[in-house]
Amino acid sequence: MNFDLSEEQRLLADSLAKWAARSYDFDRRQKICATPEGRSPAVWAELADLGLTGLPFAEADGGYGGGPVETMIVMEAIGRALVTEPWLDAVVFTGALLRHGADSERRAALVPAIAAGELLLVAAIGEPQARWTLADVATRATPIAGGWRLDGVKTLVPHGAAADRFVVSARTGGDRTSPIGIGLFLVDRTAPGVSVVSHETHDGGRVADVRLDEVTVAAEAVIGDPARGLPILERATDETIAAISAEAVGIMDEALKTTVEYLKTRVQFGRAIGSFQVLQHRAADMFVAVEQARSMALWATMSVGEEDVVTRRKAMAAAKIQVAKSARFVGQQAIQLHGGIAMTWEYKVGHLFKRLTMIDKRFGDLDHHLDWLAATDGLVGAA
Amino acid sequence: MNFDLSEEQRLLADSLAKWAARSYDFDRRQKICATPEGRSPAVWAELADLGLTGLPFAEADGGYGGGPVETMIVMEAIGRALVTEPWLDAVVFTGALLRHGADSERRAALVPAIAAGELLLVAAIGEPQARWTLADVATRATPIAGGWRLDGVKTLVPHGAAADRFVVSARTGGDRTSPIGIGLFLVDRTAPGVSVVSHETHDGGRVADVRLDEVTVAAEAVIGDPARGLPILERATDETIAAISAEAVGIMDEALKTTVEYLKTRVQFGRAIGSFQVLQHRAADMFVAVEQARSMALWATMSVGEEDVVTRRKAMAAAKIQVAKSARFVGQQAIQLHGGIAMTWEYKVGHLFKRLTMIDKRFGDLDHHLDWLAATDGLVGAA
Amino acid sequence: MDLRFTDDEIAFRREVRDFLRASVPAAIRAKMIEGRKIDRDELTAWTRTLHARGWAVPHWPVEWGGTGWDPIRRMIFRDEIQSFPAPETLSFGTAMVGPVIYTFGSQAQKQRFLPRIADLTDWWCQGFSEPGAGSDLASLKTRAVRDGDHWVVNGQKAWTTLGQHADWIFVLARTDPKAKPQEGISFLLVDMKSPGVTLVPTRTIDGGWEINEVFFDDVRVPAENLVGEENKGWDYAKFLLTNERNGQARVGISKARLKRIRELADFPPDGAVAPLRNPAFRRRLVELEVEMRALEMTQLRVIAAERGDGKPDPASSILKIRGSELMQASSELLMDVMGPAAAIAHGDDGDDGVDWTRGGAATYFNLRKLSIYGGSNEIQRSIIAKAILGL
Amino acid sequence: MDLRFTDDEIAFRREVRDFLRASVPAAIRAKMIEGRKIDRDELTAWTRTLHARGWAVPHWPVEWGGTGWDPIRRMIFRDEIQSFPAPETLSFGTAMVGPVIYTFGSQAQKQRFLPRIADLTDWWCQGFSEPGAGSDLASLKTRAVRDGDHWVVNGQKAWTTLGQHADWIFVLARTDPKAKPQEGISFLLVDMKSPGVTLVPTRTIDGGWEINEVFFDDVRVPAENLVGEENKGWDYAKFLLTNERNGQARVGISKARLKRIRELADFPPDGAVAPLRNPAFRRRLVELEVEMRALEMTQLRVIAAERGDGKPDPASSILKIRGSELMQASSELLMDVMGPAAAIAHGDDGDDGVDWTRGGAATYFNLRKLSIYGGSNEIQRSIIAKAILGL
Repeated sequence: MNFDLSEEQRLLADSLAKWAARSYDFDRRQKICATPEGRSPAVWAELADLGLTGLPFAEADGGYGGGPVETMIVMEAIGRALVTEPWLDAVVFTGALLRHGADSERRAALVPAIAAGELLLVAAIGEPQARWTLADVATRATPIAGGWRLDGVKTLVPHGAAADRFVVSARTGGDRTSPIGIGLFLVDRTAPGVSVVSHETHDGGRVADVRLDEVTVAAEAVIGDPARGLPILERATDETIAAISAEAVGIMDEALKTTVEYLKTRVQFGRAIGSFQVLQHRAADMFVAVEQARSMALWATMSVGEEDVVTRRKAMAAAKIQVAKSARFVGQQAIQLHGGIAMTWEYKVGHLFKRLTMIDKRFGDLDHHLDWLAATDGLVGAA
Repeated sequence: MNFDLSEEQRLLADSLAKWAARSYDFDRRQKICATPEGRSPAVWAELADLGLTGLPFAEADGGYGGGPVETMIVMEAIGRALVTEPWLDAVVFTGALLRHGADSERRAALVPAIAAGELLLVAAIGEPQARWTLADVATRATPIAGGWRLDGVKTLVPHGAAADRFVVSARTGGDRTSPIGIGLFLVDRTAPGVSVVSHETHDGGRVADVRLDEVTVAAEAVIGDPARGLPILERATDETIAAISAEAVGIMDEALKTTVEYLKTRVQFGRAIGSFQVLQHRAADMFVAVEQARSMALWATMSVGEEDVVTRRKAMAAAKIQVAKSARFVGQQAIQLHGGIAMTWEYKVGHLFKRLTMIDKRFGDLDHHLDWLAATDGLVGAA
Repeated sequence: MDLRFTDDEIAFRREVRDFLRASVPAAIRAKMIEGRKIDRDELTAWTRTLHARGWAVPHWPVEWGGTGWDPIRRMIFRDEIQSFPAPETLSFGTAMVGPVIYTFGSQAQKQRFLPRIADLTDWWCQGFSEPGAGSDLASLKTRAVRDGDHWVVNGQKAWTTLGQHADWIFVLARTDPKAKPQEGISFLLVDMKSPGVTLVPTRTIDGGWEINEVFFDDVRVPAENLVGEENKGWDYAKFLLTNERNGQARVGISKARLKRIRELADFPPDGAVAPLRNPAFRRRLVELEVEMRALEMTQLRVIAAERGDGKPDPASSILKIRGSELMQASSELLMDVMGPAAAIAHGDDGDDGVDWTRGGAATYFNLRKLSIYGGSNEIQRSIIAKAILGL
Repeated sequence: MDLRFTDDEIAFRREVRDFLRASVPAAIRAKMIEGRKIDRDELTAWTRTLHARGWAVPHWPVEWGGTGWDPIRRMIFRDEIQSFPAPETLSFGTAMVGPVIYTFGSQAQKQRFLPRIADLTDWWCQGFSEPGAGSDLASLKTRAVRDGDHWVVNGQKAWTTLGQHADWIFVLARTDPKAKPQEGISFLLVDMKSPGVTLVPTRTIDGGWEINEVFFDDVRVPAENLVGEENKGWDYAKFLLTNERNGQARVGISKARLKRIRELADFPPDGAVAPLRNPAFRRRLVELEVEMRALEMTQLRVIAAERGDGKPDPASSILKIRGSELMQASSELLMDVMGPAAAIAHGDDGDDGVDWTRGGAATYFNLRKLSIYGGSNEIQRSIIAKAILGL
C-alpha cells in the first residue's frame, strides 16, 4: 500500500495544474459557459494535446494506457478549474463502455479518433421516468433487415448538441424495466430521424433531449450483445462514479482554499473574520468533510478494478454517499462563510457550489445510493 | 388563543417550585435513588398533600379536575427536579386508563384511594417482544368460572415492586398481535401466582418483571370490554406522551440553565469559557432546541382533548419526534460543554442527560414515531 | 392558558382563504408555486386588489390604511397568503420604510408617502448594506453633507433587492463623520430619478437579477426628505430591522413548499417511481413537516405574547434561524424530488409552460441568502447567547 | 500510488487473526462484545499471552520487546485486536509512559521499568489533569520541590483512569513556579505505594468506577525518578499526547460494534420485529458503516504517509474528531437497537449471563467522555483551524 504518486503521475498533475493556470482561469471558463455550446473545441484540442483524450484507453487500442489513478488526477484538476468540457462523459464513461463492451475491431475504429480529440462520443442513456435506474429503458430497438430501427427519447444527454455520435441504450426485448433486453447502439447525431434540443445546466454545461424517430442503424452499430448491454452500462457507471468523486474532491478542496483565503482577508467588526472562533471551527469542519470525501474517492479509485460486482458497487455507493454529504456541507458553508459576495455570478465559489450540487444529481444522488446500500448486507457484515 | 397561565395554574407552578426547592433538592433525590425502592413513600405523601395524586381525576370521581395544562405544569416541575416518584405512571397514565376505560363504579372504587396517595396502581402492559407495540400481547387471559386466569410475563413495569395493583393487558382472543382481543385486568401485586423482580434503571427509577402464573381474578377485575382494551391503552398512551414531553422540556430547561451558569463561572485558558464564541453558539443552539421542544410539548398538550384519533396521534408522534431530537442534542451538549465534571455521578447534569435519554425509550422512541408518522399522510397534506 | 384558536379566528381564516380563492389570478398562483418571479405589473395589480379590500397594509395604523387586527389575525392573514400561495406586498414599502415613516416621519412625509406605498404607486428599495459592510452595518461609508436646503449624498450601496423597479430608495448615510460608528448616521428618502443615482445589476448564482448596486454621485436630496432627527438614523434602522422579525419565519411559504413536495413525490410528472413510496423519503419529508409545525407553534407563542403582556417571548429570536433553515432544507428536498432533471437551468423569463423542474435548483441556490442577510444566522446566535443567555 | 494491501500484509493479517482465534478466551471476547469491563487479572493474563508471542509492545524498539513492524503492520495488528474484539494492552504503560521512558529516560529507568510495563507486572496510570485544569493543562497546580535527593510532591490529580489498580503513576508537576505556564513543569514517576498518595474513586454517570482522584500530600519521590530534564516535562507530555494519535480513531472497535448492531438488529434476542427489516433503520446503519470506512481509509492514508516520506498527513488531525464521533454514534445506535429494555441498569460486576442489553446505555453514557478528554473536540477543531488552515 502506498498513497504517493509515481513520478509520471506527479508530472501529469503538474502539467494539468500549469495548463489550468495558464489556459483555463475562471474568466475564460465563464466566457466559454456563456457561449451557446457551453464548451470550447479549442479547449478540447488543448486537452487532446495534453494527452487526456486518449488517457484511459489501452495502448493497443490507440490510447495511453492510463488507469484509475490517472483518471483521478485529471478529474481533481478538472474539478478545481470547473472545466466544462465533457472529459468525464466522452472519455471516462465512453472509454469504460468501449473497454468493457466493444470488441477490438470496434475499439480500433473509434479509439484513435477519440484520442485525437476528433470524435466526441457520449452516452445517451437517460430517460425521464428512469431517473438513475439504468435498466429502465423505454426506447425501442426493432430489428430490421441488416440492422435496427430506434424510436424513443433520451434525455439529459451530456453535451448532446456538440457530440458527433451517441451510444444509445434501447430495448431489444423484455419489459420496460427488465435487466435483460437492453442493447447499446452507435448513432450519428446527424443521422436522419435524430433531433436534438439543448438545455443549459446550472453548472455551466449543456445537456440535450435526443429524439429518435425511426432512426436506422446497421447491425455493426451494436456494442456487445444486443440483449445484454446493461452490465456494460453498470460497469461504466461504477468507474465513472470513482472519477466524478475525484472531481468533487477537487472542487471541495478549491472551495475550502478560497474560503480560508477569504476568512483571512475579509474584515468585519474591525477584525479579519477568520479570527472569529465560530468561523474557524466551521472551516475546520469543512476540512474534515473534504478529507473524508478524499478518503472515499481514493477507495472508489482503488475499487475500479474490483471484479466482484457487489463489492465494487458497494465501494462506489459508499463513495458517492460520503461525497454527497461532504459536498453539501462544504458547498453550503463555503457560501455561508463568504456571505453575500458568494451569491454573485462573478465570484467563483458560487459556481463551485453549483457544480457540487449537480454532481449529486449524476449517476445516482445521495438517497439513491443510500437506498441501494441499505438493501445490501452493508460494508461490515454481522459479527 | 392565549399562552398565559391562569392565576390558579401559576399558583400550582409556584407551589411545586417551592416544594422542590424545599423538599426535593438533588441530594435528597440521590439518596432516594440509592434506596432499594428508588422512591420514597414520604415524598409520595407530600405530593398527595400538594393535591397532585388526585389532580387529573374528575371531581365527581374524587379528584381535583385538573386538565392537560395542569399536567404539563406538574411534569415540567418533575422534570426539573428529576423526581423519581411514579406520578407519570400511577397518576397520569392510570388516570387516563380509568377515565377512558373504567365505568363510574370502578372509578369510585379506585380514584379516592389513588387521590389520597394510598393506592399505587400502575400499568403492566409491556412484553419483551412487543417493545412499543401496544397490540403485541402474548400474556393470556383464559375465562374461568366467575372470572379469568392470567398467564404470562410483563416487563418494564414502572415501579412494579412498589405498586399495590397492576392494570395488566392480556389476550382474551385473536393472534398475538391482533388489535382485537386484548383485555385490561386489575391484579393485586400480592395475589397468588404473581411474582415480581425489580431492576434499577439508568434514570434512578425502578422497573419490574411481573410474572403471572395461573393468577385468577374476578370478572369485576376487567376494565372495559375484555376484547377491546387496546383503544383505551392507545388513548392513555397519547395523553401520557403529552405529559412526558413536558417533563423533557423541564429537564432540558434545567440542563440549559445549569450549562449557562457553568459557562459563566468556569475559567480555562485564563477566561470564563462562556466567552468563547463556539461555546456561546452551542448554547444558543441548545436554546433553540429547547424552545422547539417546548412548542411541540404545548401542541401535544393542546391536542390531548382531540377526539379524532389520527389527528391526535399525529400531534403526539410529532411532539415525541421533536422532543427526542432536542433531548439528544441538549443532553449531549450539556455534557460536552461542562466537560469531565458532568461525567461524574455527583453532578446533576449527567442525571438530567440520562433521564432525557430514557424518556426517549418510553412510549416509542424517535425511530418508532418517525416510522409511524412517515406512514401517514403527514402534517401538511399535498398541495 | 387556552391553546386553541377562537371561533372568530377560525371564521376569519376562512374569510381570508375565500377572498384569496376568489381574487388571486391562477397564473400568479402557478408562478408562486413554481418559484418564478412575479413582475412589477403583476405585483402592482395584486397590491391594488388587496388595497381595494382594505388589506394591503393590515398592520399599519388605521388612519393610514391599517385594519386594527390583533397580532393573531395578522399572523393568520400572513399564513394564508403565504401558504395559498399568493404574493406578499412589497416589504421594502409596507414592512420597512412605511412603519419608519408613520412612526418617526413628519406629517408632511406621512401624507406624501404612505398612501403611495400602500397601493404600490411608489416602489421602494433599501439602501443599507455596502460592499464593505455586510453584517457590520455600523461601518458604512456612504456620506451626506448638508448644502443649503439639500443633502449631498456620495457613496455606494450593495445588495439592493429589486432596485431595478424602484421609484424611491431609503438610505442610511453618515452625516457626522466624527461621531462613533453607530452614531452620526441619518435616514434619508431618495428619489431614484435624482441625477447622480446609478443602478448596476448584480447577477446572482441562480442566474436571476434580483439585487443591484446603487451608486450615489453628488446626489442632491431635499432636506425635507430626512426622516426624524439628523444623526439618529441608526435607531430608525434598528426599529426597522426588528419590526417584522416574525416575518422571517416564513412558515406559510415553507408550508406551501412542503405541500408541493408531497404532491410531486406522489405523482412525479416525469413518470418516475414515486419517491413517496420510499419509506426513507417519507421520513425525510415528515421530519421537515415536524420542524414546520414546531416553528409554527413557536411563532404562535411569540405572537400570543405580543398580544398578552406585551413582553416579547424570548423564543422570537429563534424564528429567523429556524425559519431560514427550514426554507433552505425544504428547497433542497424539492430539488431532490425533481431528480436528475433538476440540473437544467431554465431562464427565469421563459415560460414553456411544461417544465415542472423550473425553479427547483434555482430556488435552492437563491435561498442560501436567507442565512446570510437580515443579520446572518451566526449573528443571530450571538444575539441569543448575549441577550437571552447572558453569555 | 498503489492502493491495495500487499500479499504479505494480507498474510500477516491472517496470521494475527489465527492467533487471536486460538488465544483469546471466549469469556474475554464475550465481555468485550457486551461492553463489560475486563478486570486486572484478565488483562494481565492476556498481556502475558501477547508477550509470550512477542506482540505485547509491537511499536517499541526491538531491544525493549518491539517487533520492528512498519506502520501498516502495526495498524493491521491493532485493527484485528479491536475488531476481534480482544483487549488492547494497558495504554498508560505501553502507549504512554513506555515511549516516554525509552525516548527520554535514563538507561537505568529503561532497564527498571520497560520490561515490567511490557508484561504488565507494573500497572501504570496517568497524573496529568487536575480539577481546575481540564483541557487547559498548562494551568496545573501540583508542585514538586527539591529536597536533597528527593522531590516532594503536593497537589491533586483528577480523571485518573483505572488508578485503583495502579502500581505507578506518571505525574506532571510544577518545579519552577516562576516560569511561564508551559515551562517549569517536570515529568515524575511516582510509586503509588508512597506515603502521602491517596486515591479516591470518582463514580461516573454510567454507574462504573473507572476514574479517580489522586491526592499527593508531601509525597517524597526519589530524584532518580525524574524523566529527562527538569522543567522539560511539557515537551514530554506533548510527545506522549501526539504519539498515538492514530490510536484515537478506534476504527476496529467501531467496526466490532457495527457488526454487533447488525447481528442484534437481525435477530433481536427479545424476539421483537427485527429492526433490520426496517429500511430506515438499515439506512441509519449503513450511514455509520460509510463513516467507518471513510475513517478507516483516512487512517490508512495517515499511516502510509508515516511510512512514506515521513511527513505527517494533515488528515491525521481528523482521526480524533471523527473517531470519537463514530464511537459515540455507534454506541447510540446500539442502545437504540435494544429498545425499551435499554433502560435497565445492570451493575458492571453482576453476570446473570442472559441479559443482552447489558452495557448498552451504560456504554453510550460512558463514551461521551471521548469528545471531552485527550484534547476536547473543540480544541481539535481549533488545532485544525490554526495549524492546518492557518486561521
